[in-house]
Amino acid sequence: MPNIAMREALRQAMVEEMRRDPTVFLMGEEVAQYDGAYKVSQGMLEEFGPDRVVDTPIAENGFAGLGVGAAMAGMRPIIEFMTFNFSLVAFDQVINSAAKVYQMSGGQYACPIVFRGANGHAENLAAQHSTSVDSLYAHFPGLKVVSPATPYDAKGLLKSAIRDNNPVIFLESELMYGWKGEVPAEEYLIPIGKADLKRDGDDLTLISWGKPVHHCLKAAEELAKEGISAQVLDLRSLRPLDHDAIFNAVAKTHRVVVVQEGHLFAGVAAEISARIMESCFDLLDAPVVRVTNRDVPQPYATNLEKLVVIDPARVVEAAHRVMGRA
Amino acid sequence: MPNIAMREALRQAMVEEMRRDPTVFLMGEEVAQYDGAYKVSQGMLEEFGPDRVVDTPIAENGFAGLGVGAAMAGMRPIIEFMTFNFSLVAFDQVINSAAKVYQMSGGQYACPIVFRGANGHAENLAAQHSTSVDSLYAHFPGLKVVSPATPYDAKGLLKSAIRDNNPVIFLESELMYGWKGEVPAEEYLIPIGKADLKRDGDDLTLISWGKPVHHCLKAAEELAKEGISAQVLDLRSLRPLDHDAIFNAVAKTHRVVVVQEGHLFAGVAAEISARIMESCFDLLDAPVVRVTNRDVPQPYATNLEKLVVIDPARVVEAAHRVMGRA
Amino acid sequence: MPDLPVPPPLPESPLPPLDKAGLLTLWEKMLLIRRVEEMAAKAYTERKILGFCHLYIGQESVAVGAAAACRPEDRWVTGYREHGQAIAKGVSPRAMMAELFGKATGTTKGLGGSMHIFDKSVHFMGGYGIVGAQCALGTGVAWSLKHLKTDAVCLCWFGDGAANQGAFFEAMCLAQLYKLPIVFVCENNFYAMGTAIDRQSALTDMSLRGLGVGMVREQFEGFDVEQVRQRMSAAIEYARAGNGPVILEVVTYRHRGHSMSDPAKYRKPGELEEKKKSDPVHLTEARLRDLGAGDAELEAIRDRVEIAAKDAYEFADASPIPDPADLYNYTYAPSGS
Amino acid sequence: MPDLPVPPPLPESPLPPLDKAGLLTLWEKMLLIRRVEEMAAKAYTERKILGFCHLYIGQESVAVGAAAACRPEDRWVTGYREHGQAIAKGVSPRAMMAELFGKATGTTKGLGGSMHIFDKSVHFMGGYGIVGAQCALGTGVAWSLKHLKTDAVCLCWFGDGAANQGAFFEAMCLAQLYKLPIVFVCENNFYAMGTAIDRQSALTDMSLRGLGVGMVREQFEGFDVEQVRQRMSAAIEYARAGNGPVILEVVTYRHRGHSMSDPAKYRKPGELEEKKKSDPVHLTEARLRDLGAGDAELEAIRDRVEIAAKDAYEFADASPIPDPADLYNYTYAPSGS
Ligand SMILES: Cc1ncc(C[n+]2csc(CCOP(=O)(O)OP(=O)(O)O)c2C)c(N)n1
Ligand SMILES: Cc1ncc(C[n+]2csc(CCOP(=O)(O)OP(=O)(O)O)c2C)c(N)n1
Ligand SMILES: [Mg+2]
Ligand SMILES: [Mg+2]
Repeated sequence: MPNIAMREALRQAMVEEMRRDPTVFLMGEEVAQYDGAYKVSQGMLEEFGPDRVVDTPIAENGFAGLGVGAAMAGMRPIIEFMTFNFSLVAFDQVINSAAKVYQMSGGQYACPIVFRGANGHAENLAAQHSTSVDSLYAHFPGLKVVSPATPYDAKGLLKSAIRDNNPVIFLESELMYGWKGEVPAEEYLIPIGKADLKRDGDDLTLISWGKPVHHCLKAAEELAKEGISAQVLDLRSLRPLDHDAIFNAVAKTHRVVVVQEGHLFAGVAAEISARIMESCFDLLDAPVVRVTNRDVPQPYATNLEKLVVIDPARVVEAAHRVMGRA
Repeated sequence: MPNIAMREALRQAMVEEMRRDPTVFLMGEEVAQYDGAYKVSQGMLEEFGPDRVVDTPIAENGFAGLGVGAAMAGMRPIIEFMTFNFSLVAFDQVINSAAKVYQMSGGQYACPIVFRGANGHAENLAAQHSTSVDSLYAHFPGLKVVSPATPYDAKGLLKSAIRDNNPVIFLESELMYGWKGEVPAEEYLIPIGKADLKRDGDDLTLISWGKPVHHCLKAAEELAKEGISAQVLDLRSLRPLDHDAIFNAVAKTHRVVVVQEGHLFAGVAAEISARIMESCFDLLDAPVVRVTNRDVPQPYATNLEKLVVIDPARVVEAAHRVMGRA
Repeated sequence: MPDLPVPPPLPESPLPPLDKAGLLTLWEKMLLIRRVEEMAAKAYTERKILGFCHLYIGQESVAVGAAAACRPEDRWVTGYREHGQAIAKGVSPRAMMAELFGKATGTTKGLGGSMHIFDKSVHFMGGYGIVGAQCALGTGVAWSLKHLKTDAVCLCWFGDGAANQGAFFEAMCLAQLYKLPIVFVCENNFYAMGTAIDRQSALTDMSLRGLGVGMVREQFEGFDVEQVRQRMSAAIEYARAGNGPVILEVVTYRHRGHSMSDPAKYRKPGELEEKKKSDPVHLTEARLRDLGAGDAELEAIRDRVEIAAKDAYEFADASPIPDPADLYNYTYAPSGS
Repeated sequence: MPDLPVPPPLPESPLPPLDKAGLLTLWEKMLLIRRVEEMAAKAYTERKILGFCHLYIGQESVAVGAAAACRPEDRWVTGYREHGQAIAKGVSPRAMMAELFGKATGTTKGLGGSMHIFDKSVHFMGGYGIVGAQCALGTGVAWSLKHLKTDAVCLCWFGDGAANQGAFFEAMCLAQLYKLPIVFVCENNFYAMGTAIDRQSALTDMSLRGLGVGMVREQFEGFDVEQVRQRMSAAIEYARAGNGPVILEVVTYRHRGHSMSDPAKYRKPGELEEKKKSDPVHLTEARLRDLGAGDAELEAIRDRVEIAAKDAYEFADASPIPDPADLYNYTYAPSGS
């Protein structure tokens, strides 16, 4: 299987869907002539022309709303937020238009749109460029929220997202665009709403999605050295959430750590934790523990930033806690 | 003690603080000539004049940002969102400016501002006018989030919020503006970050804040008739959260229902639930149960709306579940 | 005064003026809107309609004149004060009234209510409650109309108050940059809730906002339905021809409060009475009489309208409430493939 | 062309032209900014500066000319391309460089980094990263300046790309309605990241945005620092006198990429070389020579600047990293009372 970077997997997904369906188009800042701020859309302008790969002014609320209107009127926009930090100026259009118009119109107007871009922190970008938006969007019925951890998942999920008849928030990561993974040459889709067991294990389950799945895999390796067998469940989709996969994991290992980038308070990790308590209380041998960023705005300096963000060591430490070893 | 409506309590708080501190001003849509869309600022224009009670155009992002800049430059704005639904167009200024500027400036510029207005659903206002924003704001370090349930709490907390040197999100409710309660004639403050036990009890704790505290009190009465002694813990502040009060409640009753308006997924109720598991796991006799709105955009028709929102009966039903009687 | 790069004026309308028959049709539409809304006001006081209810009474000529300038396939996107626009565009008064009553037979099955009227069959694309947000949506509709290679135009409606929202400005920037087939129609009814236009904006002709992005603009009075039809047509055909967007400000006036709960105490004394002299329904009636319309002819129409309005009310009243089982069926669209 | 209600032109500047000594001071400032940023560029390639780093090289005349037109108590609010503005306003190159290095001695103790320079002692109110958002903040600063009855003015800086953001438009609406003492300064450096101005806006003189709200406006070239000083002063004193806001577009050019990671391949061939002919540092040097400045005089300044820039680098390099214990001290301001 070809070994390709995340950005290339995303590009393949968009290109394949745009070839397949002439109503699909990509719009955002710097997506066309510049090939994308992170080069995700490299070469797409050349293939599809400026009507389908569209540079915008810096007007996120405007072009997010434009995307919603275009979706209602028969096209399938992929709206790129250069990063999801900037989606906060477009928050109203995502929440009040995209997520609600199918319901408000009594099912007359669907809104098949994908909002995608880099989510969460990268490196040394400080407070305004490091926000994780997972919980903000997953909170709302009417949206689907997807967060792939590998190029394989990214491609299959993005293709499904583009074909979905609902607004899908597709969370990428600046740090991951260069990460490589195997992606088959043949076409495939990955269904939205299905988790994936990235590593099997018996003693505890590390639940995560997106970038920190890799922290979990590293932590699981560390733990294995100590004789602790950790499995890693990659949720892949946050909304809909794969409840069965979570339940099965708890039923098997009885101990869980949820690892989430971004702020703790009312984050997605809290949701997972609360659900596990609600539906698997008697299966738990220890309280579910969350690993998230520290509760401060992101600082710029490297030494401070390292204290704030999650890393494999913090996952290992949390695992020790649920294993009763700390 | 005088028995006054919530809107009057809020007005008293603003008026007293504006008399006390000439840098405090109130700004928002219809707050001046119209006396406020919900008459919260009745008469204030007359007393303080148009420089301190300020009508705005419909430009929430603009005047929220104006408030932040004014706060940095030495004043203490109270920014009214006619309802917090409309704060979603100002989301960026609240999150990226208000919540972060103290940190980004290395402590040079504080941001003493209050954003207040009606939160959550009222009646028959459908999808775009019924959003509960609690979890969206409480997610972010840098903000404080307050949600009073009574006129007494509203007045004391709003006064504290206005004096606080940080941005405070102050969540009111359209349905509660007319609700009455006793408010002393003498000045008092209620500290932000302290919960209040609104009813004592032994068998289980109903945890809530804002409007649904009253559902909890009604539910507790119902439960009392069945011989179940429920206590009602009103959090009053979501950020900072009164962890000790929650811990003590769990330690006493070992059974908890968290009652929250708005959407379930990654809501504040999830946070409370997850925290209780993390720090009081061994004290729990039953899993914490959440009562929230159904997971759909708010419908207009009364019969559907009633199915979506929470009510005392659903709290009672949840209480039965944690008591093992359902 | 240095020479400024201001956009060219809007050309003349391509439409010949209406004859009596044509004008009678528009008058009937205006009257129908008026009577249906008066019925709605009654139903509101009976608590059959709940929540917010924003009436269009006094502004009927704007929507009806615009509809007369549109093709059926043109799309409309608007705000929450949309009953009149909905009927003008062809939404059935029955379905609309049933929606206001929160009934299963309503335009959106009781889910949306007064602020969210949608009817795909006549390309009435809603009814939105966040002031100004619809401007961005309309721009997107126009995007698809252009790129799906249709001939249709999007009419995007908003109020004078909305002309302060970032969404509106960003929409103008985008529409102008991409030369989209959209006409932005600002109905200046003098108030944004209780705030008079000169208290909420330094410039009170909101079509001038277009100067900031180089958009062709015009302001005109909207009390005369024929005048509206003419100028709307000029704008719509300009956009249809691929010249790019237009922004119009139509000066009008709302006779009622902002919503049913607003007593509208902020008006100057005598203002409403003065404005009622240019009540569009009466103006057109007078014009029709000038054109030779007689009592019998007008009465017949009045009766027809009365029956239709009552019928809408009764239909709504008799309709069933939504099936609770349906509640979960409209959060997500089914996804095939 | 019908008569349009356009705002009056900006009056003449109240300032007499600078003499040689005055101009030498501005030249030194420009040179200092240039050299400090060149040091920063070097430090970036050494990975001593991380994250985003947006250089101001080529635009120095704008900030320095503006500072020369300001009083010390005037407030500045700006975006992330603010190193030059910070130094022009009086921020110490040492503290700024230390901030870029993420050091405890930095302007914001290593918390903010390149995009978030703040220095309250010289009323430099930041450095924001969300394009356009600072326009609303500046409006608020101006609100307080007015209502606290100061004489100060707020200068609010943003780029040509930012002139599409709703926050900017709403800020203009509010500033104009409330007649606030603010000057909106749009630095048109021809690009928003990789997007040339004519590819992101139908109107490419962003001061024309002001027409949409009735704001006094002017566009001028910003390569000549004296010209900037004159026109800025006209705008600032207009605002200071209580006449309300002004919007300026200053035409300039950035010599480097958008940020350190941008190779700027989107320029037309020869464009950069052509634009470098109006490099403000060189232009002013030529002007100084015309005014009689000699080699020795200029070299002495150059040496001083060189020492200051190196000193900033060395100070930053030698400074300690932030104390981890401090991490939790800046999320909330302490609340007395
Ligand atoms: C973003 C937002 N802010 C505030 C409101 C509350 N609100 C509803 S209508 C309205 C006034 C709008 O006035 P205008 O645009 O002139 O339209 P009109 O009601 O006169 O038709 C306001 C403030 C809202 N719905 N959305
Ligand atoms: C709201 C928002 N959208 C996008 C970005 C990413 N971004 C940072 S700078 C920039 C270009 C800004 O161009 P301009 O306003 O002309 O300023 P310049 O960089 O030329 O000084 C973009 C798109 C951002 N920071 N904020
Ligand atoms: Mg109006
Ligand atoms: Mg630029």
